[in-house]
Amino acid sequence: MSAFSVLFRREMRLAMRQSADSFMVIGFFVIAVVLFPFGVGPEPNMLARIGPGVIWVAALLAAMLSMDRMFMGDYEDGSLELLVLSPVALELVVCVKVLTHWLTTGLPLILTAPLLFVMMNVPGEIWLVLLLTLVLGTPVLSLLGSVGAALTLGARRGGVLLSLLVLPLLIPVLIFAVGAGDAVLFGNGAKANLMLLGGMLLGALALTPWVTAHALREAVA
Amino acid sequence: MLHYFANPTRFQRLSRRVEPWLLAAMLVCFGAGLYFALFSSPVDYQQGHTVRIMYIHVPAAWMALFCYTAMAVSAAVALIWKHALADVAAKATAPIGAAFTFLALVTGSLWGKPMWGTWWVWDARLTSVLVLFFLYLGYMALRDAFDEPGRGARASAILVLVGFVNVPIIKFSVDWWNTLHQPSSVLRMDGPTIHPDMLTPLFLMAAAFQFYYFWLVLLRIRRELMVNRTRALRHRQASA
Amino acid sequence: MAVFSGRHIDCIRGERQVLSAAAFSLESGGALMLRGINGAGKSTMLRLMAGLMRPVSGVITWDGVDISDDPQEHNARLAYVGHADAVKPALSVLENVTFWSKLAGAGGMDASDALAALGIGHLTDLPARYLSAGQRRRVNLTRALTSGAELWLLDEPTTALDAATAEALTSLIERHLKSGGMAVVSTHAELGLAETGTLTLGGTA
Amino acid sequence: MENSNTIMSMTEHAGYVWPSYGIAALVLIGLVVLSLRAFRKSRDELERLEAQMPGKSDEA
Repeated sequence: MSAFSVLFRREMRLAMRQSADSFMVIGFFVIAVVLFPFGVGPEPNMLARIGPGVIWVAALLAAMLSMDRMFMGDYEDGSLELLVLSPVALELVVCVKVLTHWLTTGLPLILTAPLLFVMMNVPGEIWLVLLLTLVLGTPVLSLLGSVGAALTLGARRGGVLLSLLVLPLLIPVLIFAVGAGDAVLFGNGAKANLMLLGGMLLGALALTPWVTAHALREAVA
Repeated sequence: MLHYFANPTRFQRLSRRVEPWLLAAMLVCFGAGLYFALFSSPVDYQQGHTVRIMYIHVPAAWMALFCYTAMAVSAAVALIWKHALADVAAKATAPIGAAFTFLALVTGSLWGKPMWGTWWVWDARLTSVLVLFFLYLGYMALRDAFDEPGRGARASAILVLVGFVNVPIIKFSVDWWNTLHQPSSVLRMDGPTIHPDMLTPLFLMAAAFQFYYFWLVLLRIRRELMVNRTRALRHRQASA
Repeated sequence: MAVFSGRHIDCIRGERQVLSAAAFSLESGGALMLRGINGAGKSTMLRLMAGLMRPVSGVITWDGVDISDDPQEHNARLAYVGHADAVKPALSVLENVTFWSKLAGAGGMDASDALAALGIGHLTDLPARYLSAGQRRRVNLTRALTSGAELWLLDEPTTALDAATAEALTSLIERHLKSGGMAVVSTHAELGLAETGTLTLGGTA
Repeated sequence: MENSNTIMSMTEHAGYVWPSYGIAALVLIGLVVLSLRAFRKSRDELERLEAQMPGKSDEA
């Protein structure tokens, strides 16, 4: 069996047996979005206007919630040292971790999003584009989050610090993702925005596993 | 060469000798710069007196980028060659860079209000500089978050290098996107487009900020070296 | 015949000089006991040997090649058992063990046999959250048996083990040595291994 | 130099220019003061320690 599938099965098995974590992320996502109609008033046009942005910001924060646990369990029980010492490339371990994080966080967020589109009165013609931005954008969250999670291992108040470090770096993703919806509404088409998001995903995919692996080696040294 | 100055005692001696000169140069540049900036420079036909804000804003923005680049280079040297002095230099630079970034943002805002009619716009330049400010803060917070200083140093060095992608974005944001912020008018291929009388105070202030940085960073590095030395002595005390 | 050795090893940990000018040499079939008081640098030495940390100065070599030249290759020949047991409470005992043996590429003892050899063969299907400290320790030690690694690095392996299991461990280490393996063991207790070298640390602490 | 060019005749935007220079002065001087204070504190602590541990201070 290849190293990838060995790692992937273990991660998924662990995630499945602690699936409450995944539901908590979704719960947070829904509640955070639902607060807005109370905060800014239930006027449908207003909600439609702010809906995409609110949903994206809530998705960002929800993804952040589970981020610090990406390596924390393995760090605390000593598994991380052994993963670093295994004959498998650490970059591959990181990729598997990011993939499972996305499958247990990003994917459920995408699946829940349409429900929130309805509740926030998001116009039907931008549903597809917004879902596409989530498909392209949430993996970037997991990838950049992995860097932050690895850097803050063993830090005091690591979870808060992680958000402080990673959220500013995610601003471009947010800008272009929400901009895609607006572009469609203004009749410009979202192609440019989606291309930029795709570029960010490819760039993050190429660089972050390497940086994260380096940070993990430092964390156990 | 690098290793020659890496010796803390030698570095202390050298920087003590250089510091008064830097301080003097800084004060002279500030004096002349402020005179030109406030009294002896022409009023811009479009901006009126607000052009005087530029003599702080532009050099501060340059310094914000300069400090970050210096930090990134130091961090890379510290990571690759395990160079202790480079690491200390990165640490000493961070608050100065953060201060310049803060100044660039605040003075930009004070200029924007009368000129654009708003304190803040969410365009590419302003946003990316704001991210730069957060990166400085994040660096300092991460560096401080570990009980073992070496671990904080290495983790934050990696963060600085990751955040370096932001620097070209800031530099080219005004050329890549159409925004309210005006394109660069001093550092361009075909020569500056602003009035020469305005260049004098601009460059004097930039030089003053540069000397300010070098003077202060040497002082801060010397302080960090003393802190390291103190810690080493404390460890020796504990194990004696 | 492989040779694992280190020369002039200095190591600073958390700004404290833990090791200075330490040296060792080990050949196939040999074992090395690390001794010294708490804080003398036994764990640090093992982490250096594993390649988790790099010495400030000095080199650690395998057959004359610096282990940091090709960490992946070094990882493939070593099994490290540290202080933390790396046991996932949500997985069963067998799942815990097989994950690491598959990741190591196997070649060692069968997972069930290894668990039986350490006296916890009856616990294979038990979720690891029900294990006692001693049992978790044994699960951790199983990883060395199943890895098929040439070099065992064991950090206080007898902690939380009863006398009988410690004896079983000793004979397992002896079997590993007879088949041409090497072992470096840090310990306070006497393991009763025949013909071992000893490295006493703690000159500088 | 004609008078209209100098800062003294600045009326319309004085409320933006002066605060810019004021804040700049505050931040830059403030950072120097903080740095100097930290410097002195560290220096005093180190000197006290080195006085306590004589003979070991020549080692860098």
